[in-house]
Amino acid sequence: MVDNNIDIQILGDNLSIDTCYQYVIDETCGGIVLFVGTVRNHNKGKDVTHLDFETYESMAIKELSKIADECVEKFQSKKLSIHHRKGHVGIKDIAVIIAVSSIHRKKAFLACEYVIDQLKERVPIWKKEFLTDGSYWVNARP
Amino acid sequence: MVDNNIDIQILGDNLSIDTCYQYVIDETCGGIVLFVGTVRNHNKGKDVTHLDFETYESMAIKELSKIADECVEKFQSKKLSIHHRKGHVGIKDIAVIIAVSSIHRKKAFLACEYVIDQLKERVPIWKKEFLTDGSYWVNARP
Amino acid sequence: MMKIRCFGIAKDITSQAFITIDEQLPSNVEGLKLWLEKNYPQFKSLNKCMIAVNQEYADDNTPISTSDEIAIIPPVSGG
Amino acid sequence: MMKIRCFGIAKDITSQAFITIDEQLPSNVEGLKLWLEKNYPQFKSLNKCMIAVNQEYADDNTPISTSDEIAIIPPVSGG
Repeated sequence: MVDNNIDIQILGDNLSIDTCYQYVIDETCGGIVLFVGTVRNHNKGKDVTHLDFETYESMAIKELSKIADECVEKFQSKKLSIHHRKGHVGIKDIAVIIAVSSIHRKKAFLACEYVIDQLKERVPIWKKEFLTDGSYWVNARP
Repeated sequence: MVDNNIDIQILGDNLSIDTCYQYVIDETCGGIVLFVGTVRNHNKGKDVTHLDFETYESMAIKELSKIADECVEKFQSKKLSIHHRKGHVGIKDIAVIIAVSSIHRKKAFLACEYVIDQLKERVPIWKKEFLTDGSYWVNARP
Repeated sequence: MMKIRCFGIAKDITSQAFITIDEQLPSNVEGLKLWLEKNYPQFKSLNKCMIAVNQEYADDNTPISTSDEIAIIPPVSGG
Repeated sequence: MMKIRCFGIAKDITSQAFITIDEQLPSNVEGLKLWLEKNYPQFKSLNKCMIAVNQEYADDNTPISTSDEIAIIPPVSGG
């Protein structure tokens, strides 16, 4: 979904920081903040070998669009690019990139953090962690 | 200056986001935050054609190293990469990149913002803005 | 026939990407949740699942019908 | 002879990357600031300049000598 200074994608291939950066760059902006989420090799003392992301893609894009619109409203964000991986993701691979440009840098930080916080709270994407001795859906059980 | 998980450079050529990102990536980290400062084409209603950065390079690197150390202490930052341009910088070019990796993303945001705030406050680098009708040192006069 | 999409651990529990309810259709989200817990007791051992109706989070009172796109949303974990 | 590095607008004011003080050397940062304002009155029209001694910001009481690396630091504007 690319519309109205907002670029949202859920992709099966490697994510590119440069692509997100190039999208949000704007001549009137003084500051761009990016968040890059990578796959950790450890979780709660266990070795993680890789991840698998399942997505409810149409709803995820809808929900991310709402979050982006909220940033424009709350933080006057200029442009946003949000790319999230789906499917198999290896250790050290990028799972998510969020790029935000703003006239004032403070609001770029606030918006970027808002997007990742909200994404983890409400966007229908599920992470299955594969360990050396099994796999499980993150957050699913108490 | 590259030492102890801290990479600080003042460079005469184009800065690379990927270089800073690759430096801070760490298998134990879940979050990387980057700030990218670009050159605006307008300032106070005037057209900016380009910038020139003068630096007191040895002291700037020393001061940036202190700021990075403060991040490790205050925010338990894992790795930091801070690259700043010197000399002639064109519109839309990158003036500064700050990349920080942390185990917890909240602290990566705090550290990255701390670095850019402190950099603008105390690192001996001076920006001369060239307009269509003259030039001036930013912040120099009341 | 009401069709329900299953994601993440919900798909593991039902063993299917879609389940269907063929009779005594629930009229709202609350009814659907009760139906799920009755037919798949394992849902009780999960963190709270949400229900999405037409790609929007829906509360217990939201009415549902066979023409809606309905999905079980287990606790999300993107990013 | 005391050598003072000039940056940014300080270099424009003095027209030199280095200025030197040959006699009646100031003994501390405050003395140097007074010397600068006397010899280059334009400094008075600037936002406050700092003095760095051996690449550290120095307050007015910091002693200075000919062996120190001394620099005028106009208001910074990096980033």
